[in-house]
Amino acid sequence: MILFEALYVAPPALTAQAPILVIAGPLIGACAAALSPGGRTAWVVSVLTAVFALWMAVAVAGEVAREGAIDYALGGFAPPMGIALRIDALGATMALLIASVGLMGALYSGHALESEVRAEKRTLFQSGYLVCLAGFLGLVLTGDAFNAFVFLEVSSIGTYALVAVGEARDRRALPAAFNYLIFGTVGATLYVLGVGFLYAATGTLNLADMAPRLAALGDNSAVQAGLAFIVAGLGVKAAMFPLHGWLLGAYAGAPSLVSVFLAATATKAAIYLIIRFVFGVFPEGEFGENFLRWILAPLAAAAVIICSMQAIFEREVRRILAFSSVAQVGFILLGASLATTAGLSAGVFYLVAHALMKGALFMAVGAFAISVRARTVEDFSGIAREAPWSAAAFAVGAASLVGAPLTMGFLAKWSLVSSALQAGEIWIVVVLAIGSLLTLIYVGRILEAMFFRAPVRGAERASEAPVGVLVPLFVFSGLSLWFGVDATLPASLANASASVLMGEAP
Amino acid sequence: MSEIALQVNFALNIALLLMLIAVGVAIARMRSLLAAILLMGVYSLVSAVWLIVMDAADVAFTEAVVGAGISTIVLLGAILLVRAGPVRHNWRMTIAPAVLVLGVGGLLVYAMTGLPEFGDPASPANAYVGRNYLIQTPDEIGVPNVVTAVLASYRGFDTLGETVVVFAAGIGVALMLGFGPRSSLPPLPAAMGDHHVVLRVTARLLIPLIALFAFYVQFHGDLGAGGGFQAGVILAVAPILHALVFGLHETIAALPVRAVRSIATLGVLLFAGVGVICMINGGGFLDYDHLFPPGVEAIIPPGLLGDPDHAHQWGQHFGIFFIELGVLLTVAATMVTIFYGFAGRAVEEP
Amino acid sequence: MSSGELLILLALALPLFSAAVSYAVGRMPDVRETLMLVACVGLCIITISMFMRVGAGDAPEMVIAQPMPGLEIAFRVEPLGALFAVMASVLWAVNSLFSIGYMRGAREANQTRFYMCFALAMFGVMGVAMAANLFTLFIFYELLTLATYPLVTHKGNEAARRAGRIYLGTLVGASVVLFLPGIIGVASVAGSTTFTPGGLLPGTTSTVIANVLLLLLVFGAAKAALIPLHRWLPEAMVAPAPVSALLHAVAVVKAGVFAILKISAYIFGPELITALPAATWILWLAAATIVISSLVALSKDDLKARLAWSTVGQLAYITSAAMLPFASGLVAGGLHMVVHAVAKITLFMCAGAIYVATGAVKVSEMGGAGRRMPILFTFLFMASLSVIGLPPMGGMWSKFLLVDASFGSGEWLTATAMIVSSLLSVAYFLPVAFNALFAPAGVKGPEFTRPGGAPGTVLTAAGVTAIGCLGLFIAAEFIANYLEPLGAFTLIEVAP
Amino acid sequence: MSVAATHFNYLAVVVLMMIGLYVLFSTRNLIKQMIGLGLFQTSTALFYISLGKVSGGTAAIKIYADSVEGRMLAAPLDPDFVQQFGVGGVVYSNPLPHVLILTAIVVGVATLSVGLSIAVRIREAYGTVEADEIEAVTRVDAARVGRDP
Repeated sequence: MILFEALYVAPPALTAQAPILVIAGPLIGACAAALSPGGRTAWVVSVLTAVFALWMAVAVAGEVAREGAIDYALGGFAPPMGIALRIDALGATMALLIASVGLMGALYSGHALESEVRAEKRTLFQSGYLVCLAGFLGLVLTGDAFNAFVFLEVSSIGTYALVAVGEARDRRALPAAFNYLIFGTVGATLYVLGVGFLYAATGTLNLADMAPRLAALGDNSAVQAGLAFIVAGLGVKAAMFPLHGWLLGAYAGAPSLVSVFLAATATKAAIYLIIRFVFGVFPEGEFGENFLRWILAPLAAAAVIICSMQAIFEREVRRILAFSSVAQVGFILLGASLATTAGLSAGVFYLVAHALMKGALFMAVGAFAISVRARTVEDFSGIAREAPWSAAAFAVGAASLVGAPLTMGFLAKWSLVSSALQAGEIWIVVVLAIGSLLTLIYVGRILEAMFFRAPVRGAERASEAPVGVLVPLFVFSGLSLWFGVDATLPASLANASASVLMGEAP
Repeated sequence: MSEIALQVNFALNIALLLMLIAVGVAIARMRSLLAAILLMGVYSLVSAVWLIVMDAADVAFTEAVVGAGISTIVLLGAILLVRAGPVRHNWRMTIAPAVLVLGVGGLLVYAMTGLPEFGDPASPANAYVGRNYLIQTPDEIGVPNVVTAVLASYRGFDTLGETVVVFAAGIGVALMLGFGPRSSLPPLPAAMGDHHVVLRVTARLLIPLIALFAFYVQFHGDLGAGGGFQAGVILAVAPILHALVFGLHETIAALPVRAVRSIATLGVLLFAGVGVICMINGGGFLDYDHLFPPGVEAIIPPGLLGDPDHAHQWGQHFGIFFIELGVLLTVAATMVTIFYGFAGRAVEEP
Repeated sequence: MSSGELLILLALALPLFSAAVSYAVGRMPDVRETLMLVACVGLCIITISMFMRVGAGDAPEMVIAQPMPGLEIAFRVEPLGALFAVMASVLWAVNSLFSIGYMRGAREANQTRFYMCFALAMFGVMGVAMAANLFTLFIFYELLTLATYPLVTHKGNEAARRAGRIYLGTLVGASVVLFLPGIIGVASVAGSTTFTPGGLLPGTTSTVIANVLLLLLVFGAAKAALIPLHRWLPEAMVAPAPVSALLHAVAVVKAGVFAILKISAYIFGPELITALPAATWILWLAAATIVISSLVALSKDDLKARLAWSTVGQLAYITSAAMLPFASGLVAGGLHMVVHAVAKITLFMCAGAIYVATGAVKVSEMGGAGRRMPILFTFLFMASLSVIGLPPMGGMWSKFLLVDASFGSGEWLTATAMIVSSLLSVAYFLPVAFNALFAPAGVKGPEFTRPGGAPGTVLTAAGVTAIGCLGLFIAAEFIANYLEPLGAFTLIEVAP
Repeated sequence: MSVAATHFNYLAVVVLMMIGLYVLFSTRNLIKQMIGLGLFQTSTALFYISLGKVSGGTAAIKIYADSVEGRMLAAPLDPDFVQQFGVGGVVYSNPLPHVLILTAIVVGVATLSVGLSIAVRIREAYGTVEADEIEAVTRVDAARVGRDP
């Protein structure tokens, strides 16, 4: 955590309030963006806001690293009466991740929107983007089950429309967005239902307060169903196989900024909440173990195999990446389903790695799309010659996705496999191996087209993306590389998170 | 008075629930979208009545204005725009959903058996935090309506989030419908007969009354049922009525789109701003006890404002007042934005 | 920085530098190729001096990075590695000479990319040779695969791309599904992947797991082309001759068997290998590979295909050597690695020269070609002798040691297979040279398609290595002694 | 009393949820789907409210036990019951679920309006709001995407 010591420059008064400022900052920023006269101003606002959010997130993470978990009582009412934010190592990690992705997205949006969103819509678009950012940050920081629902909706409502705005380039974005809305709302409602059961059983909504009461309660059909509904509801948001139907169209159709942001954060936040409930709130016991072993793990494995297969037979690059996202969620959940510290740590590490690589990939695809309507694998033929830098960044992200050595993806798969071996779950190792192989195939197709094929005859030529796009793009792929050579920071975060979840550390 | 009162209450409860089920089935079977939408309105009204029976006055009020009111308007606007004919129906599409639904239903029933009895005052839900709110509100907040106290103060952060959700919905609708071709319905010609004169005159009378009622609901919120959401929706009805009678262009001329959006934004800013001020004055976010700078004497002596036996903070009262105001602005403005979005959409000729 | 570290860094930097330069000055072929030759010579000097130091008992080592605990990118040069490095760098130099002539002669396209990938491949080879642990070895092993892919698909036509797909598919696939899990398995049972004299695994795990790991690792190293993972090798022959010459006689395939030797010597150690039934299974499979490949080679008329299949067999020799329980097996394997590399590169370069000069690729077309190109075919003849294992060629010693070790450890099957295949190789190699040199008067060989026959550089290169085959006959003992440390730690003595 | 009686409200709510879900999944008409979604959400609200009902309770708005209203409310109840579960001599229903559901209802209308606005745009872009027809068109689109030659 030395890094945080270094980055930790917020004045104490601000640090004390940092947890809420992480959320309130983007909210106020969203208002400012909505009020700003033009798209350019809105963009500046959104970048500044994102910087502020990241700064606060770093302050929070530093605080957590020093003091352990933070509780922040809102309205001055101690939980369970009031709502409290509770930030442990995992929450801090997620906040850092989301805030950084938010910043990268904000930078990227400067140029991306110009080609994808009509001028008069940009201010509102930026505002909506910031609302989503606030929503996801609130989702990972809050310690209150119902408040989590509220933020789930804050992040979703905006997202639906943002996805639909993709119609400007591809009208398929509209049905996709509608589909997303239906799925998402059903998911959220199921979640509320589950929370309702837990509330009925415990009388409280505060997660920390809930856990001991559930443990005291023992086996109760309402609680078990509650878990089922919560996981199912969040599973929809997390694109957990087989509840992932909404994701493909949404990622493929949305404006590239939204794809980048969603791919890197949306499913992750939901996964975080699932992990939080399964390991932090529900008492260990036969029910939980059976659930992990017989439901979560098999579904995750199915996701890895089936969706990777589908990705292989897909034409459009964005859809390939979307399928791959579902498969990768499978990898993460496989790690979590081991229910060991090593497994959870691997899962969290993988989660971060995947956020970075997918951010890079979707951003690169967006960068290509800025100059030329490149959608299918054939369109990508020879694009490496037309836009070498973006192509290089894409290649790095792809390498990390495959798990090539010296990328973060490799270390992620490494720790996943070794944790599975330690747990004696050989079949998981097999699934991982097969999954990696399939990944190799569909990624290989794209890379071969990009680097070893000649451009399509007479097709419009792509040109290199503007610097404003290349910078965040390189940050993403750069991090994938850097953490592949020195993974101290993410590894320590992941380990801390895992030990907190397994109750080995406060 | 005797036990009968309780049994009547319970009987009402059962009867209304059965009515709801009946209406639900009717909606499911209905082919005509228009009928289905109207039935949705009925459903909301019936459930509002049921909510009264369940002692949920505020919720009933909200359900009435939101569920039966604005939702119906939006739905009607939508089917007008999509020109939807009767819903087609094929049998393929019934088996799988039925199975799924039965599965979920089974799980739900299994879960329900684990719940405490209905109405049990000793159930965890009613005995723990819920009860504490009832006990502590007079002391800590000092508003008679505990729901308002919890909504605006104890769980004010939820309400902020909720306000943002509304705000986001406004953004969403604006992004979808706000920028398309506007409808070019000509303002109503004068030679359309006297009943329109009547209509206009009544409207002119009615609109201020609606606004007045809205503000009553708003400021009565901490004494009785009511509050920012209900008031916001009611307030939004005023311009909507104006648009229906005098034509959308008149309304937009009087109440420009951008202004409305700005008002919605200001509502959120006001809400969040209250929170920030509390922080600046040394409290936590939305901690109304610190609404006033340290050193300002802001204690309400017992007896003032109704409550004879507790002293409490002016801060709570003002905090709740301001954030409810923020909610009002955002909700009202957003509802108008949504109306503009749907009503302003050009209905392309078939 | 110690001089050892400096050597290691230079050994890695020079190929990279050469790659960068070839890209930078791609416009000016002459400059490009001069600089490349300079780099080659430099690399030779470095590796040789490293070789000397290791011979003197020193072991240069350095740690580059440690991404995760128990997982570091580190280098440590030991005898086998030093030998491999020298072999690769010298042959790279020779081959560069050859490719200049060949590529210009055959007017190949994309020469800059060609030389660049070549240098990158050498970078990979150096990394593999000096790797201090399995993880590092794996990284450079994969890098080698990726760097050579563009070379295999160099022609860019559909056939080439198909071959490339099989090449990449087999090699990377095996790495992901077998090699990597094996490595991770080693790491999770032993806590690290460092190459340890005497073996890393002994005493850390059960025999069952050790068996599994051995199978994973040996089959994972698909570059060793053990049946059934051999198909990529003949396929890859679509590549231009220099590629086949360097990569499929020296760099790629030898990286495979080198990895297996290292794994046998430093991960399992002779004692554990002896104890493992899996080793015996692999021996049987290797024996099968040896015989089958020789038979297939016999049936091929295309010279390069014949060479490719013979390579498959010769690699299996080395694999079996690694599976033999005796240190002498390791020594013999190391020796055979070098000898076969020199002989095979000669053969490939001759094939290339014939192609450039006459355009002939089939053995049946080469009858009487020796009249026009007596020197070339003499070289071919010498190299054939070495591969067969006849005096006065280096091949003789390595085969002798191999057979001896097999007998010594009671592996009759292996020994027999080796002898049989040697006889078969007589049948498929000698005719090539004989028909070319001593064809009956009626047969007139193919016409020169290129005035003056093969370019001088090509001939020179082939000559150097052909002489090398001869030289190894003398140097064999020196190399065997040099590799002795591999056996020094084992308790089992070679049977008299 | 049997479970059917003591848990009648919950069972009824389950039925309502099932109806909502059925409407949602059994139709391919986007508007009707939104209606089904609305039904489902509302029934969830009813579930929460049922949780918070206290038999013999009243709305959670401060009433003084000695006021007329207070006495009227207390009359039908057993004094010990009031003593045990009342606050200041009056039994109230649980306000917390009410607060949560206020939020949920507003979220519901937000979702509804966004969903419908998207549906309207779909109608404008595809000329229909029947999912089947839309998918048919989408397949055609998918076949057409790509760089213009």
